[in-house]
Amino acid sequence: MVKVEFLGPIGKKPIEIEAKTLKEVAEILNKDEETKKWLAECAVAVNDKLVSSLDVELRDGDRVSLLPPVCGG
Amino acid sequence: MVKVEFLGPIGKKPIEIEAKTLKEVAEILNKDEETKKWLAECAVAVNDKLVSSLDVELRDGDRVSLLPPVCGG
Amino acid sequence: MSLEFLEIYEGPLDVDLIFSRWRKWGEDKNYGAFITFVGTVREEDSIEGLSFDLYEPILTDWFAGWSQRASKEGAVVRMAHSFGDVPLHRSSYMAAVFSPKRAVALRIIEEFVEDFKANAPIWKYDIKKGKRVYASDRSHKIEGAGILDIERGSR
Amino acid sequence: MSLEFLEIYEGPLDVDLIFSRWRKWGEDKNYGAFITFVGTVREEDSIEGLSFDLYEPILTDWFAGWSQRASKEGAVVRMAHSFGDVPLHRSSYMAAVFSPKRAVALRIIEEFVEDFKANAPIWKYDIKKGKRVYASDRSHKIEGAGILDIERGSR
Repeated sequence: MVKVEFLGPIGKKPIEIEAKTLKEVAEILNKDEETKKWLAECAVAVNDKLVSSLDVELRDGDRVSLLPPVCGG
Repeated sequence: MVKVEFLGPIGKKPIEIEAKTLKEVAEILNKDEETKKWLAECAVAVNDKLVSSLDVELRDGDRVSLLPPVCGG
Repeated sequence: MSLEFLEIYEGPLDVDLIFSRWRKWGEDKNYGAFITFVGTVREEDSIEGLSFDLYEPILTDWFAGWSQRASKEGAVVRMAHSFGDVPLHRSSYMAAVFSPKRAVALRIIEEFVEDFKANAPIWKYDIKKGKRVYASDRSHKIEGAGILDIERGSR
Repeated sequence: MSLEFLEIYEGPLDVDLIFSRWRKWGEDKNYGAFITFVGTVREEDSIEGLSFDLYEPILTDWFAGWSQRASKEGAVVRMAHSFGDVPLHRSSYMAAVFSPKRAVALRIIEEFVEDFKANAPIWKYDIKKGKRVYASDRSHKIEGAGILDIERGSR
């Protein structure tokens, strides 16, 4: 199982899903209408490291975080 | 009479000279060996306004100030 | 790089206290130039304040990267940021650069603050009628955003 | 432009006090960005401190020009400087920019400090063995310097 966290204003509780790669996570998230609208906006981290491609293998217990547009300061 | 002030590190007391233009002031200051060595380095103000040319007429009581290289901060 | 140089507080910053502490530290370390940036909540658009979420693990990484970058030029960066609510005219963000000489510090403060605005994982909300409203119009996609959007990506 | 925004002190600046006063002023005026630059005497070249002369009438004019320039962009500049002796690790110079938003403030602080270094009528001396030694190697000719040097000029 992989944990998916939705940070900041997405305002959605974490979910646990079965996925072997980040691409599979993307496929699953695209099926949820509420989540889908955020996907074009969000950066993605795996275990707190930002990633730039979907070609990332995931292991049991990995955490995937979605980071929507930021505005600190 | 025109007053000539030597600011900062020049360390010379003000002098009073007869001069009708800034050019005449320059001619007089060039005769003094001690002062002369500063002239290439100094900016010049007449009555506390910086000037960029010697074509400045002077009146009785005007003040000419020599400003050597600066380093604030 | 010292992680103590990234400070996170609930609610508004005590700007004077943080400034004074940073100043003393910089004097002891013999830095000649000390620049601070303070971001304060402006009264505008009838907001009652701002509120912030931040994600500490990635913020820490982002900050660690900047510490390294600054140290290569003999400089040090420090930062403080709020989470939760910050009222009008109070401050939510402080950044500082220390360096032996001014030119490096003046350059780094600008780059640091701009990159902070673009990439630090912090989310801003206006407080209006007691409620948090995500400041989406002022927010910026983090570099590399959008990879999960496979439908749009494959169009 | 307010001439009260140029502050001149004998001896080292009370940095925390000046900072706190400026900060409060900026909060009351609803500025969102407040940047300060602090210049501190470094221990180097076995100096015992620095000493400064300044020429207030022309410094005031120079500062007034900057105030006008900043106000055209909705910003305010403030400054404090010492004359006389300033010991090691104490500060002789503070500059600040206030503006509604950060980008203007970040740009102006750099331009202001650089122009200050190049043109403000202030002279710096190292204090070595209790004596003032003019810091000629670190000093810059003011723009337009040299017009009195008619012999060299006519070569």
